[in-house]
Amino acid sequence: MTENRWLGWMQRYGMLAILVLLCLALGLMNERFFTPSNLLVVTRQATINGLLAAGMTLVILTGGIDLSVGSVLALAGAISAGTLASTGDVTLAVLAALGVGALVGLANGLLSAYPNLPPFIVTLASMAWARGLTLVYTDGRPILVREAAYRFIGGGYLGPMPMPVVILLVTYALLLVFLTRTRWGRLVYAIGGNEQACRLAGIPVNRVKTFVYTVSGLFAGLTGLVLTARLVSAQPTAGVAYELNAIAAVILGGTSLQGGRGTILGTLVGALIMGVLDNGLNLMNVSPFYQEVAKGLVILTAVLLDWALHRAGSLGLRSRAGEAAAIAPPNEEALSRRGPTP
Amino acid sequence: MTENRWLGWMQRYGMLAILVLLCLALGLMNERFFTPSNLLVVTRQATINGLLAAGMTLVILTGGIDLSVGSVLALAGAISAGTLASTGDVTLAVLAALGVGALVGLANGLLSAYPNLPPFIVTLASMAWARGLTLVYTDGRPILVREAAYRFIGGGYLGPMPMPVVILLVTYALLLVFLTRTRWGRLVYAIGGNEQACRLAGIPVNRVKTFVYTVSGLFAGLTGLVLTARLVSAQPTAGVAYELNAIAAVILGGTSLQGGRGTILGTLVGALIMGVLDNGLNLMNVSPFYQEVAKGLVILTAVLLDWALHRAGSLGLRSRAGEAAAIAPPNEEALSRRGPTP
Amino acid sequence: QTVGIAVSTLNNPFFVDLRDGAQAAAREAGVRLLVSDAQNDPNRQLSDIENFIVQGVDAIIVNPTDSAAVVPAILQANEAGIPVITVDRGADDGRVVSHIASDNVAGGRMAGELIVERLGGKGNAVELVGIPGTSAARDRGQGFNEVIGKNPGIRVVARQEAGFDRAKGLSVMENILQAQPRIDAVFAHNDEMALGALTAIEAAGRQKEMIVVGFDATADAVQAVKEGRLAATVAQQPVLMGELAVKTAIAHLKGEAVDAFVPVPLKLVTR
Amino acid sequence: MRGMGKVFPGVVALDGVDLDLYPGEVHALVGENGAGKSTLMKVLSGIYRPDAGQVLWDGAPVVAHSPGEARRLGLSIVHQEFNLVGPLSVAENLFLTDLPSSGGLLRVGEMRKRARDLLARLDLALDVTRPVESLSVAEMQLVEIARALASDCRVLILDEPTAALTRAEVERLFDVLRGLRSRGVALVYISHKLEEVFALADRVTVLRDGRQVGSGPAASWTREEVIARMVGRELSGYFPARQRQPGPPLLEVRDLSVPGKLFDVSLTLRQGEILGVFGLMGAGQELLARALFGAVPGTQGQILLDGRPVRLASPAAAISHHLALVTEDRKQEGLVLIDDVVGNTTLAALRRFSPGGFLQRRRQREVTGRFVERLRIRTPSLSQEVGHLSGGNQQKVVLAKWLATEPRVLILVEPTRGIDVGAKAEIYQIMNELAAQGRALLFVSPELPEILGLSDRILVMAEGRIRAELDPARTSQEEIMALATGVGVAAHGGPGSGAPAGGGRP
Ligand SMILES: Nc1ncnc2c1ncn2[C@@H]1O[C@H](COP(=O)(O)OP(=O)(O)OP(=O)(O)O)[C@@H](O)[C@H]1O
Ligand SMILES: Nc1ncnc2c1ncn2[C@@H]1O[C@H](COP(=O)(O)OP(=O)(O)OP(=O)(O)O)[C@@H](O)[C@H]1O
Ligand SMILES: O[C@@H]1[C@H](O)[C@H](O)CO[C@H]1O
Ligand SMILES: [Mg+2]
Ligand SMILES: [Mg+2]
Repeated sequence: MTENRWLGWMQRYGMLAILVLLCLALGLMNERFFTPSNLLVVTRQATINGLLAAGMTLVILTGGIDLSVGSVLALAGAISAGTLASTGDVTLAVLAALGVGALVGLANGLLSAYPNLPPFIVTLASMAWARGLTLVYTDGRPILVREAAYRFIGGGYLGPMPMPVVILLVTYALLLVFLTRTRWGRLVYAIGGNEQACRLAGIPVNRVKTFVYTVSGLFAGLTGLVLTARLVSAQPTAGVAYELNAIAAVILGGTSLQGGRGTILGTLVGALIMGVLDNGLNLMNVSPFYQEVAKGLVILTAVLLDWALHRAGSLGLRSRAGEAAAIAPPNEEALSRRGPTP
Repeated sequence: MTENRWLGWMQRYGMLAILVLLCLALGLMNERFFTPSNLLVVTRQATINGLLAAGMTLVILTGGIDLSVGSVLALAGAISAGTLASTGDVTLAVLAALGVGALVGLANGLLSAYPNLPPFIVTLASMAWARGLTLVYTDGRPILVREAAYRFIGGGYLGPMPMPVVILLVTYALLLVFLTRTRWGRLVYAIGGNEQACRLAGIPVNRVKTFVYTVSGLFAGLTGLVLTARLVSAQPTAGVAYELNAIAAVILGGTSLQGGRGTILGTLVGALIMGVLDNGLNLMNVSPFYQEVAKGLVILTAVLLDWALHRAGSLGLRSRAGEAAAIAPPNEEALSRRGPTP
Repeated sequence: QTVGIAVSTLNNPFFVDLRDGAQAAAREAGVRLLVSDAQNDPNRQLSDIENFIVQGVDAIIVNPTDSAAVVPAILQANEAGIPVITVDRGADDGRVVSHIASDNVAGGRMAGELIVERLGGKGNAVELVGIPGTSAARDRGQGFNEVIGKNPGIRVVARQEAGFDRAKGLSVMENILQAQPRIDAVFAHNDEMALGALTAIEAAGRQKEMIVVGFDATADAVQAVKEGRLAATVAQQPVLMGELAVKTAIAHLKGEAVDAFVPVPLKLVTR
Repeated sequence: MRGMGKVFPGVVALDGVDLDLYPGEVHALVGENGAGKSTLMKVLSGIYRPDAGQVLWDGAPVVAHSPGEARRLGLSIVHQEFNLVGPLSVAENLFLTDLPSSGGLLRVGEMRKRARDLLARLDLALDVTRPVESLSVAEMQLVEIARALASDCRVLILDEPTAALTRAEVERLFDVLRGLRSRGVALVYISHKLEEVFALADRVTVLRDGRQVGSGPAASWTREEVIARMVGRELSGYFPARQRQPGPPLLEVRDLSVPGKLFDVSLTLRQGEILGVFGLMGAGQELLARALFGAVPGTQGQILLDGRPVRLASPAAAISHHLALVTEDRKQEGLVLIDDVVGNTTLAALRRFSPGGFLQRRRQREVTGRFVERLRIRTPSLSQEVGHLSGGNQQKVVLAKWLATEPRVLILVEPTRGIDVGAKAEIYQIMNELAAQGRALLFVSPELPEILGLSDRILVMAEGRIRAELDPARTSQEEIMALATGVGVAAHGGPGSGAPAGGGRP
């Protein structure tokens, strides 16, 4: 029974276990890893990817994808910094970042939902044009930020907590409530599970889809704001290739690219794994060339371990209680166990 | 009737029509576009993306994805050039490129098929470690290629045809036969269409999956070879972000990311659209910052046009012959019309 | 007359300055200038130059993404009889009318020497590396490490990649600050990384402990030097490079003799 | 099979079941929804690994049991749920396991010819190059069956093969099956249609709650005995007595057309009425249902609700006017298979459970719990993924989903597909209650007995048109079939030739 329960826990929280394992390993290899200041640093660094991945989770849950987040981040940051430079109004600058993000997201959503274009292409196109607009707007140069109030968003503290971490936690808390406690949250899962059935059930599929892309854009804008504040300047090249990291965090966190299955807390774990890995490799001063190798291998090990845990779990159950979906690929099984049920 | 036929043609060859349209537009705007030398240049330029997209098509048809192609290209090119530098044996160098590609692909395939790990993560990991190995192998420096026979692969001509174009055409011809006329080719579609049903039918799903990733790796190796020969040097940073372009070509060409639907010739059209676009924007001397904007908008216009064509088609047919795919989103309809049926 | 300039990337203020210099010179001389951006991809640059040749430009200025990889493009231009000028980075082969550049290896040495001098030959240094495999990262690293190698009193305690990117410079430096209790100097392969690192150092309150040296002398960096936050930045004068490249091309087209190498002096910008 | 046992989390699906199959015999397997029939067959065909028991083949134990091994031994199975590859052609689906090829190259011509021959055995003339996803449900069902016939097998298992078929197709199928039996093939036949069981089977085995509760020659049992064993109690009154007084018109449809498919359909549906619609495969009755529900773009015509014209341009609009549509294909259109029972049951009525947008999860569970009880949905918990329920129980969840919207007009397309006799009776009872409450039901079914047994009026469709309106008390199965096939009778509601086939039958 206890063994069984342990396995059940491992299956449900496999990636969390792997995150803990990774931290322990890094702690053993470097005594500075577990200092409170380093842990705050890791979390703050994971914020950028974590925020993008949060919006991405919604999109992927509906079965979509958003490749534009990196470019949207840059565009929102640039326009925000530009607004600040020309008006000096911090509130306006914050709204500009969020507004730009939401607008691009809305465009992605409308195009993916109503004419039902493939989101991969729609958001790839946005990735291109938003980056282009950023370069045009900035003329390829960074825009400096001087206002302390604005900088506070990236560099300030609320008590012992860095502001970006506060923003991250609030965001995830809101999304957790949204996904598990609200009607539209359930619809996000349902649409990813069976869009056709949802349409026949009279669910406003297109509106929900538009909504998730808008949220993803909004979060990309928010991320652009945080990053700009943190770097005290908007970078025209900010966020290049961030979309892949965000998607990776979502999938590491157990959300299926097919849609319909996954949890927002899983994504947080995924983002933390990636952040911890970067931090650890830096702390240990692994040579830059080997870092990529190490990163690839650790990620691979993580998914393999997760898979093995589930397998061990289902084997254990099988010999005891007898689950044996011989034909079902083990992973589907694994995924189903992390279903959307709150 | 003629109108009907025209619409049917447009639906089936929508993207081809859009490619032709794009070419005509560019030809009108720039008299140099239609010179034979420019057309050869465009095609040769489209080769790199076209080859990667060819292998990617197989992977996506099974419902998978391969993010590692850009890194595999670099690793294969580097080891090939390294082999050439140390042995002077061109055959060996060619085999090295293909072998390295196929090996990494095999690893991707085994991991995605047998433990059924998410291909997105598996190939993202390969993308990292293969890039890392390339840097380690080259020590971050390009490796020069001196042998004329090797350079011929990238810069030579067979009659009026540049070698890369010859390689591209042969590849696509082979894949066309493979996908439409062979048993395994049909199984590629079948697995993407319904993996569960295939397992129940006793189809060697895992072997077919392993195979498609191996082929994708092999083609990435081949592309690395061609690129190294074309640049007369292996670049440690070659192929960065090429995976997104390859996937975009596949999807523009009408293959569904869900798997099971699509054609290899569609992918060729997709790759050509992207190549022509790059070339055309250069010819018209659009400022680089605006090029990104233009590229995004043109790609968006292309998918919108394609969608509108299908829609017009289905509405036209409906009012005449009465096709009415009820609730099915228009795009699915569109896709099914380009189905794989031989 | 039309001149094409193939820039390695415009996602970086350095090359934007270079382009601006070229455009200013072209405007002044009444020459049409075509600009292409290879986004750091040698294959793309080859395409860009092929496209210039198809358009029949009168001269091509190349800022190579890579000295080796640019060779086939230059050979094609040679074949088409179009004169080629290289700027910032050279070409390993092919006929080039003139090469206009400052020496990145020398720049790396300048940074190294400054650090050795300020530290009195003893201390812990950190090197922030640019995108692995790029010539700028390679050359600047080489020059820097040559000098450090000759000064055994200075130890490079961390050498980490930060992709020429400010955000990455920030987070990598944050991590290094966690790992290294004592750092005396930081050399970053460009100003973007240096400024990112500076933000991390200041946030950690350790700016008194170490000096930071960058590369490129971008506007932001020069400002930081003026404020005394950045110890120095190696100036390559990209605007001047761009101007000289266009002027040299025009001179060559007029049939005037031009120098095969036009050095653009490096300056160490300090307070 | 000896002592087969199989446990899923929370469910004992099989508990020491024995089963013997002999060559040249049709063995029927019956039992309530969730009794374990499909599970037993999946164990036999190597899909599930049993937790206990042994499969003996020609007396020798089978080791390393797997689908491939089963096929090698000569076992074919038609699963309850379709296992077709949508984008592939009919021909390719038929020969998926062994695509005819030489040296890896497909022999397309041969494949198509063999496909046509195979389909001809079932009297099915289909373009074999059509993608399977473009077929109707019935056609898919026949393709599934044909696929199992493609290989020479010694054991053929059919798990509810006729759920989507009409009588003519069933007859044809039976001819084929009898042919196989006479050639010495052992057949397993699973069905909830007991008439079929008695028409075909030599031997019957009854499962209840994963246990074998009876087995013997079909001839020695009566229908009632089988039912009593299945449900463990006596069933009284199969079709509820009709004592309805249809009220004023609720839904009026005028000249509803879908170009090329549905032509000028007009009908009136009264409050408290069950209107049965019958047609052969492809006659358009399902399209009519969907068109009414706003799910077919390009639909023309006028719809009046309570005498007022309404525009039902989308399912959402239809739902807001209190219409509901129980679709035919539960997997594609009915359920979110990876969601749980609560999620699916409350999906279409989610608004009611989320005032202000926030879910009332306790109420969701309460209401779902009530439906689970009322419809006797067999599930280990309310949080079970519906994909893991037995086929019949999935169908009940679909029904629950629409009942939860409390519709005024309920359109039902084959709502009892795959549902056991006991539950069928309950569903009939519920339909009756709904009608008694003044709701209106449009009931599309290929099963004439239930159409005759439940409807107040019957519409017969053929070729996208309404052929006749009949009074169930004055018509017969024969007359309806004749109208539907277009043979003989053309008149309107002619006097029935046979006895009234009314309600009250067990
Ligand atoms: N969504 C749809 N899109 C296109 N055609 C459709 C659609 N639904 C039905 N049809 C077509 O309309 C005709 C009638 O279909 P319908 O499904 O109503 O037949 P049916 O009598 O229910 O058949 P079956 O008994 O095979 O289910 C068929 O030719 C079918 O192919
Ligand atoms: N993969 C599975 N995971 C969990 N439970 C399952 C699974 N498959 C079947 N069950 C459960 O096992 C029991 C037997 O199911 P089975 O499908 O064999 O029923 P059945 O007799 O075929 O019913 P029906 O007549 O509805 O098709 C049911 O309670 C079902 O919920
Ligand atoms: O030379 C350039 C610049 O110095 C820039 O800062 C980074 O890229 C290098 O190639
Ligand atoms: Mg069953
Ligand atoms: Mg039907």
